[in-house]
Amino acid sequence: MAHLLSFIVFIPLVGGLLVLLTPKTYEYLYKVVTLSSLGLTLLLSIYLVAGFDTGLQEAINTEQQLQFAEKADWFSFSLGSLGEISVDYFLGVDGINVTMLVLAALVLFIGAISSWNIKKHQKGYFGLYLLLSTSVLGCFVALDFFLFYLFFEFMLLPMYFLIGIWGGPRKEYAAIKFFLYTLVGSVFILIVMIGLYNSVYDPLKTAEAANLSVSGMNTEQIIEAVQQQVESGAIAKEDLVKSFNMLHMANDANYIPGSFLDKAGLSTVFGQPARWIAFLALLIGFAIKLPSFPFHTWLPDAHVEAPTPISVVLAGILLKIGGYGIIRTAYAMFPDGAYHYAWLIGFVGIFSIIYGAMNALAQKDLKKLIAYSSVSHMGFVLLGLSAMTVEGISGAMYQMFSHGLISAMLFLLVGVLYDRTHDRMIENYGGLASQLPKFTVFVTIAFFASLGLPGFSGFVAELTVFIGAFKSEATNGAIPFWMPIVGTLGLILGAGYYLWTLQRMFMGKFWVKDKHWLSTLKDLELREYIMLVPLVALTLLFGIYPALLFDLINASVISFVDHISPLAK
Amino acid sequence: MYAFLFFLNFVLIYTVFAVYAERKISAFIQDRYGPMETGYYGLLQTVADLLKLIQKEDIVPLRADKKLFKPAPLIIFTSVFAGFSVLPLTSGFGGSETDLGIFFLLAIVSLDIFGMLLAGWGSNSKYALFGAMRSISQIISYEIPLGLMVVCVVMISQTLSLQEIVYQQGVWWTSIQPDAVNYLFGVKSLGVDVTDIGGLLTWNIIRVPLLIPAFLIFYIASLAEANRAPFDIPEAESELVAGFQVEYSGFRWAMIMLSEYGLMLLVSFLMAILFLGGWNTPLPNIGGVELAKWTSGEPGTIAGHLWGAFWMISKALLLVASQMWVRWTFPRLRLDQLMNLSWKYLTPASILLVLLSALYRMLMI
Amino acid sequence: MIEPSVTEFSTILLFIIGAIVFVTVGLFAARIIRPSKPNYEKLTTYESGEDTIGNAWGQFNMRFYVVALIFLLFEVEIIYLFPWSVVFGDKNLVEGTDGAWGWFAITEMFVFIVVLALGLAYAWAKGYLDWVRPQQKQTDFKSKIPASAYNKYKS
Amino acid sequence: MRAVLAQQNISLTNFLNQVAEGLGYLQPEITLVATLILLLLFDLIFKKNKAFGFTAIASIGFALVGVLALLQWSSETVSLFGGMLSLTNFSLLLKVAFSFGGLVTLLIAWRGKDEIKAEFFKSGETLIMLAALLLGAFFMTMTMNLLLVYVSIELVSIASYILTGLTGDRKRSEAGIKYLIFGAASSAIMLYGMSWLYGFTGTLQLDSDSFYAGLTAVPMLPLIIAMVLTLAGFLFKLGAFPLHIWSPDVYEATPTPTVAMFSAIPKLAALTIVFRLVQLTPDTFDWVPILTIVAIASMTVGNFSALWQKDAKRMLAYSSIAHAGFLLVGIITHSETGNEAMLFYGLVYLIMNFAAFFLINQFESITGSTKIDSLKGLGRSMPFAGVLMVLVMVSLTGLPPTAGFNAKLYIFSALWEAFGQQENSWLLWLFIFGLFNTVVSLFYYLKIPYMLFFKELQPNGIQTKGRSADYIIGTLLVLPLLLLFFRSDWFVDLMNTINFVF
Amino acid sequence: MPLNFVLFLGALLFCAGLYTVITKKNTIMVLVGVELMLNAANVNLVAFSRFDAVGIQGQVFALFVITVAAAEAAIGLALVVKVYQHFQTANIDEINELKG
Repeated sequence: MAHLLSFIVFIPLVGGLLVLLTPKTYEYLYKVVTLSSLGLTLLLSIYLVAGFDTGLQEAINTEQQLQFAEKADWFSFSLGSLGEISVDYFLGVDGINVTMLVLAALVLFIGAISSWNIKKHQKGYFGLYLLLSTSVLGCFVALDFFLFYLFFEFMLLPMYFLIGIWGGPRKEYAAIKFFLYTLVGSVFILIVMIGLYNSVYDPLKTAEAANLSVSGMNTEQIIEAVQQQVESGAIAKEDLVKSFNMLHMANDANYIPGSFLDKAGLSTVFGQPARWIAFLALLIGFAIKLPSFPFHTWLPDAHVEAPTPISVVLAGILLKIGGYGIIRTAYAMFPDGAYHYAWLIGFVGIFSIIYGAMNALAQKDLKKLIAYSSVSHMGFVLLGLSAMTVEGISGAMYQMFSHGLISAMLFLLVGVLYDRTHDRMIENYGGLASQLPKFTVFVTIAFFASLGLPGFSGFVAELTVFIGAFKSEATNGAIPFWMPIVGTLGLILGAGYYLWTLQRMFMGKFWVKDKHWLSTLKDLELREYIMLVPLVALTLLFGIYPALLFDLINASVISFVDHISPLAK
Repeated sequence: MYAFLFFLNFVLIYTVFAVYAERKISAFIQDRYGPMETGYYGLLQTVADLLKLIQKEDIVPLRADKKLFKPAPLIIFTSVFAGFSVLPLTSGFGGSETDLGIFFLLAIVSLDIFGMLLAGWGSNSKYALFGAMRSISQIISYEIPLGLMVVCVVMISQTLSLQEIVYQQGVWWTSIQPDAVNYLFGVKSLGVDVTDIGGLLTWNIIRVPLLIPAFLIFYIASLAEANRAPFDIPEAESELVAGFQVEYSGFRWAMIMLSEYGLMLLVSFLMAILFLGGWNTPLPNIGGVELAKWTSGEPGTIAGHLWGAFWMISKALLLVASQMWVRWTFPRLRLDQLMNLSWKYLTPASILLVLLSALYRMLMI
Repeated sequence: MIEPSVTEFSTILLFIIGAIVFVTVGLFAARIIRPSKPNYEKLTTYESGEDTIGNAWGQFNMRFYVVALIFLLFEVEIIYLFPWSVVFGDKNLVEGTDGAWGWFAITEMFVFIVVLALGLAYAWAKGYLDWVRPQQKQTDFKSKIPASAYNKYKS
Repeated sequence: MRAVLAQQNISLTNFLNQVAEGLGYLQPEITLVATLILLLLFDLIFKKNKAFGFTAIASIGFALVGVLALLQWSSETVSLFGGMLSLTNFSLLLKVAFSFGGLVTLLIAWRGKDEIKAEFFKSGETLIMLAALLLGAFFMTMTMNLLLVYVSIELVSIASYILTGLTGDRKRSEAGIKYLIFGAASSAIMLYGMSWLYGFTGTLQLDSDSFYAGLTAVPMLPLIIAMVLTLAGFLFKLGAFPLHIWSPDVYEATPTPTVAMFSAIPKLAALTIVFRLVQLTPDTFDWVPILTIVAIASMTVGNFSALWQKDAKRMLAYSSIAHAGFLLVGIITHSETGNEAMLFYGLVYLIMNFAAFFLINQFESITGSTKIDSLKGLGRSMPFAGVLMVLVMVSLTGLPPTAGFNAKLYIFSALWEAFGQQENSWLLWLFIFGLFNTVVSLFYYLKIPYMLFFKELQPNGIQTKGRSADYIIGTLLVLPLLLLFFRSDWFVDLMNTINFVF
Repeated sequence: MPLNFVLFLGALLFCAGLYTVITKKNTIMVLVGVELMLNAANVNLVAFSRFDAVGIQGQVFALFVITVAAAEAAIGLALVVKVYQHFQTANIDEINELKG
C-alpha cells in the first residue's frame, strides 16, 4: 500500500477538518468522526506492523533500512554562495520508531474513547484532538528535521488549548507552563537544527546540482563519489545542497569539511567542542519533553490539570517523543557527544528515577503521584540510553512502549474515579475495594504492572535496562557500575508508593470523605472496559512474550549500536 | 569704520530731524502749527525731548521678567542698526560690500521682532503682550511679500550684492562688468540698447516694468514692517497705549523709538537701492547732452561720492517723507483687514510676481 | 561658490558691536544723569490705572499661531528662492545649454512654489486666514416658547 | 552646483538630461505626490460627501503606485540624479510592499470603528499625511546620499508626528509630543553625526570612493562616535533600543490603522538605511559589537517590557521593538544569506503586523477598546477571527506552521553561518539571546489567545457577530503567512533575483 | 579662522543642546535644545563644506536642515499648544498618562 504512512498521519487531520466543517446541529457526529478516523489510523498502523520486515538490517543512517519510506521534494532554494537548501517531505519507519507509531495510534484511539464524556465545546475539542493526533503521529515518522520540527512544535498549540480550555481549576497556569517549558526545549533543538543543516549536505542532490557524471553508478557509489569529492574540495560551495534529512545528519561523511559541526570537531563553543555542545542542547531539548530532572516541573501541573484523555495522551505518547528524539537525533547524530556525556545522562537518569519516586511517595493527589511515577519511569529510559549497549537501548525503547501502555491505563483509572467524585485526593478515600471491586482489580493490575512485577511489560523493560546498564562498564565504559545499582533503589521506592497507595485507598473499611459520593461511586461501565481491557491485555502480552516487540526493534537497535559504538572504547 | 561712524551719526541726526519733520508734516496736514516753542520754529523740540528722555527714570515694573525686559531695546536697536552695515551709500563708500548683502539685511532685520517679543513678553503687561503679538504677527505677515519682492529684484539682477544691484541700474555698470548690456525694458528682443543712456531708464522699475507693482507691494510691506500707519495697530495708542513699549521709559524707550525711525530710513534706503537706482542719477544721457555723466561723478572719485550720497540720501529722505505723508493720510487698518491684506492679496500677488519675474528674466537673456 | 569675505563680515561685526556699545554707553550715561526713586505705585504694571489682575502670560488668540506657521512655511521657501534666484537666470549657464537650464530651473521652482501656494490656498479655504471667523453657536436649550416669539422681539 | 558639475566632468546639458531621465524612474513617487495633491485639491474643492472621493483617490493612488513599482522590476541597478538615488529591485520590492501596506491601512480604517472612519475619510489630512509618509519611506529605500537620508527620514517623521498628535484627545497629544521630542532629539543627534561623517570624508555620497577612503583613514574613536551618533536617528525610526521609548505611547494612543503603518513601514525603510550604511562602510570599521548590543538590548527590553502590558497595541509596540532587534540580526551577519533573511523577515513582519492590527481593529470595532482584557471570550463567539488571531500570534512568536518561523529560521541560519565563518563570540551571544527571546515573547503573545479562548465572554451586551468582509480580508492577510511557511521557496527564489549591491 | 574653532563651537553648541534636552522639563525648552543641536550640526556642515572637494554639499545640507528644523519646530509648537490645552502644562514630567 503506497503512501501508507501519509495516510496514517493525515487521516486524523482530514477527520479534524471534517469536524470543523460539521455544523453544530450534528454534534453527535464529532465523536463518530473522531473515533472512526483514529480507528482507521490504528488499523492502518497494525497493518503496517504486520508488513514490517523484521529482518532488514542495514546501517542506521542509510535510507535502505527504512520501510514504507516516502520522499518528495517539499521546497528548496538557493542560498547564493552558500549553496542550496533542500527540505523534503520524508517519512519512514524503522525499528526505532515503528513501535512508537503503533503505540501512538493505540493510545490516541483509547484517548478518543475516553473523550466520550467531554461536554464543553465539542467541536473545538475534537478538532484540536485530531490535530494533535496528526502532529504526534507525524512527529514519530518524520525523518526530515524540518518536518519533524514542524510536527514537534505544532503539537504545542492543540495541547495548549486542550489543557487550557478543558482542564481543571488551574488549567491556564498549567497550559502556559507546559507551553513554555516545551518551547524552551524546542529552542534548544532549533539551535542545533540550524547548525546541523548548515553543516550537512545531501550527497545525491549535490551530485545533481554539481552535474557530476554518475552514469552507471548505483546510489551507494554516487554517494561515495560525492563524499570523496566534497572531502577533497572538488565541489564548489555553491553547488552543495544542504539537507534537513535526519539520516544524512547521522552520517559523519555528509558533514561539509570545515563546517561548524564538522566531524573533525575543530570548532568550539565556550571552550567545548561544538559537537558536544550540540549534543547537549539536543539532549536538554528533548529531556524537557521526556521529562527528566530538573526539567520535569511542568509535568505534574499539566497532568493534574489536563482532562483525562489529554493526560492519557500526554503520558502515553508525548513523553515518548522526548525519548524518541534523543535516540533519533542526539544519539544518532552526535555519538561522540553521547559517549562523552554518558555519565551525565546516566546520572540524570538515576536521579530522575529516585527523585520521581520520592516525590511520588509524598503526593496526596493520585494524579500527581502517577505523574511523578512517570518522571521516575522515564529515568529508566535515560539510564538505558546512557549505557549505549544493545540491551540498554532496546530496554529503553521497551520501557517507553510499556510505559505508554501502563501510564495510559493509570490515568484512565484515575479518570474513572474523578468522573464519579471529582476528587483525586488519596486521603479522601478508604477501602474502595469493597465498594468498587472491578475497579480495584484493574487498579491493582495497573499498579503492579507499573512497579515492574514479573509478567507485566514493565518488568521486561526494566530488567533489560538494568542488564544493559550493568554491561556497560565492562563493554564500553560509558557509565560506571554503581549507577544501575543505585537505580534499583527506584524499583523499591516504586513498589513502596504503589503498595502504600493501594493500602490507603482500597484496603480496609470503606470510607469516603463526602457522603454524596456514595450515590455516584459506581463500578466500571462498558466503555471503560473497552478502554482498559486491551491495555491490560497488551501489558500482559508484552510482559509474557517480549520477543513480539524485540523482534521489531532488534535489527535496527543492533545497527544503531553499531553506529554509535565505534566511538566507545 | 568710516561707514559705521557715518551711519551712526547719520541715523541719530536723521532721527532728530525726522521726529521734528513728522510733527511738522502732521501739523501741516492737519492744518496746525506743530512745535513752535523750542528754538526757531520749534527746531530744537526733538533735542529737548531727547534730553528729557535721558534724564528720565528707568522704570522696570516689579512684575516684569527683568532678564528679558532689559535687553529688549538693545536687541531691537542692534538688529536694525546692523541692517545699515551692508548699505552702499555711494559707488565707493558704504558698509560691508559682502556678496550676500540683501540676504544678510533681511535676516538681521528680522531679528528685531525677537526684541519686540522679549519686550512684550518681558513686560508682563497685557497691553504689552497683545501689542507684541500683534506687532509680530503683522511684521511676519508682511515679511513674506517683502521678501518675495526682494527675490524678484534678485532674480532680475542675478546677484545678492546690493552694490552690484545699484551698479546695474546706471551708466557705470560697464565699469565693473565690461560686457554688460541694458536693454530698454530689459527685453533683449526689442534690441534697444540703453546701457549708455542710463538715468531713469535703467532704474529697476523702468528697466523691468514688472517691478512697478513689486515696488508698490514692497512699499506697503515696508510700512507694515516699520509699524508705520496705516499699519500701526501694534502701537495703537487708543487701544493698546503704545503696545509692546508701554512699560518702557527713559533711555530704553528712546532706543525703541530710535530704531523705529531707523527702520523707516533703512527700508527707504533699501527701496531706493532695489527699485529706484540707488545712488544713480535719475537724469539720462540724451545724445550729446550727457546729463547722467554730469550729475554723477566717476565711481571712486570725490565727485562720484558726493553725487552718489546726494542722490541716495535724497531718494531715501523723500521716501521717508512719503511714509509720513501716508501716516497722516490714511486711517488705521483693523487687525483682520491687515491680515487679509497681507495673506489674501499681497502674498498671492507676490507669488505671482515671482513667477512672472522668472519668466521676465528669461526675456532678458 | 559664494566665498564669504572675512573682512567684509568684520565690518558688519563692527556695526553690531558698535550698536551694542552705543546703547550701553547711552544707558550708562543716562544712569548717571537720571534719578532713581522707585516706589510701589510706580513699579506696578500699567493697565490704564486699574489694578492688575492676574498674569499677562496666559493664552492668546490661536490665530497668531497659525499666522506664525504660515509665515514659517514661506520664510523657509524664501531660503530656497534666494540661492535659486541667482543661478537660474545665469547668462552663461542658460546660453551654454540653449536655454534648457533656465527653463528647467524655472519649472522646478514653479512646481515648488505652486505646491507651497497650494498650502496657502488650503489654509485659506479652511478658513485659517480669516481673523474673525463667524462661529454660530447652536444652543441646545429647548424652550417652551416658540422661536418665532423670540424673533419677533429680536428684530 | 556649478562646482559639483565641474568636478564630475559632466556638462550641464548632460546633467539636465540625466535628471529628466531620472524623473522617468520616479513614476511611483510622482504618482504618490499626485495622489497627495489630488487629495488636497479634492478637499479644497468639494464641500460635501467627501468620503467616497477620498477613499477612491487614495486607494487607486496607492494601488497604482504599487503597480508602477512592480512594472519597473528589473535586475539592474539604476543610479539616478548623479548617484543620489539608487534604484534596485530591493527597493522596488519594498516599495511594492509599502504600497500594499498603504492599501491595507486604508482597509483597516475602512473596517474600523466610527471615529477612525471619520478621521480617515471625513477630511483629507490623514490620508495626505499617509501619502507623505509613504513618499518618505519610498525615498528612504533608495537614497544613497546623507542629505536625502536626512530629508526622507524627516519627511516620514513629520508625517508621523502629525498623524499621531495633531488631532484627537489628550492621549494623542501626549503621545505626539513625546514622539516629537524623541524624534527631534534623535534626528538632531543623527545630523550631528552625519556632519562629522561629512567632515571625515568630504562627501555626502555613501557609495563614493572618497566616502570609503575617508572612513578608512579616520582614527577609530572619532569614527565610532560619529557612526553611533548617526545611527541614533536610524534606530529611532527603527524603534530599536535605546531610542524605542516613544513607541509604546504612540502605538497606544494612535488609531489602529495608523499604528499598523507605523509599525511596519518606517521601520523597514529605516532598516534599509542602516543596511546600506553598514554595507558601504569599510571593513575596518567593526559594526558587529555596536549593532549586536543594540539588537540584544532591543529584543530583551522589548520582550520583557511587553510582558506586563495590558493594552494590545502597547504590547505590539514592545513586540515591534523586539522585532527590530531580530531585523538587525540580518544586517549584523553581513552576508548574502543574511540580507535575504532580513528581507524575508522584514516582509513577513510587515504582513504579520498588518494582519495583527487588522484583527485587533476588528475586535476593537466590536468592543471599543484595545485592552487585552476586552478580548475575553471573544474567540469563542467569533471562532474564525479568533483562530486567525492565534495564527498571527503564533507567527509573531515564530513558531511553525507560519512564516514567522521561517523568518526566524533563516535569519538565525544566516547568523549561524556568519558565526561559523567568523567565530566572533558577539554573534554567538546574539544567537543565544535571540532564540531565547523567542521564548520570552511567547508569554505575551499567548495572552491574546488566552483571553480569546480561555476566558468567558463578559456579559455586557457586546454584539459579536462578525462581518463576512472582515473574515475575507483577515483570511487574505493571514493566508500568506501559512503559504510562506509551506512554500517559502517561492519567496526566496524571488529574493534570489534581488540585487543587494548598491 | 582655523577649522578647530568652528568645530569646537559646534561641539559646544551640541553639548549645550543635548544638556538642555536632557535636563529641561519644559517642552519648549527641550525644543530649543533640539534647535541648538541642529545648529551645531549646521555649523559643522558649513565649516566642513570649505574642504569639500566636490562642491558645497555641506552648505546645501545646512539649508535643508534649516527647513526641516522649521517644520519640526512648527509641529512641535503646535503639539505643545495642544498639550497645553489638554493638560494645562508644558512640563514633560507632568504629561504622563500613558503608562503600561
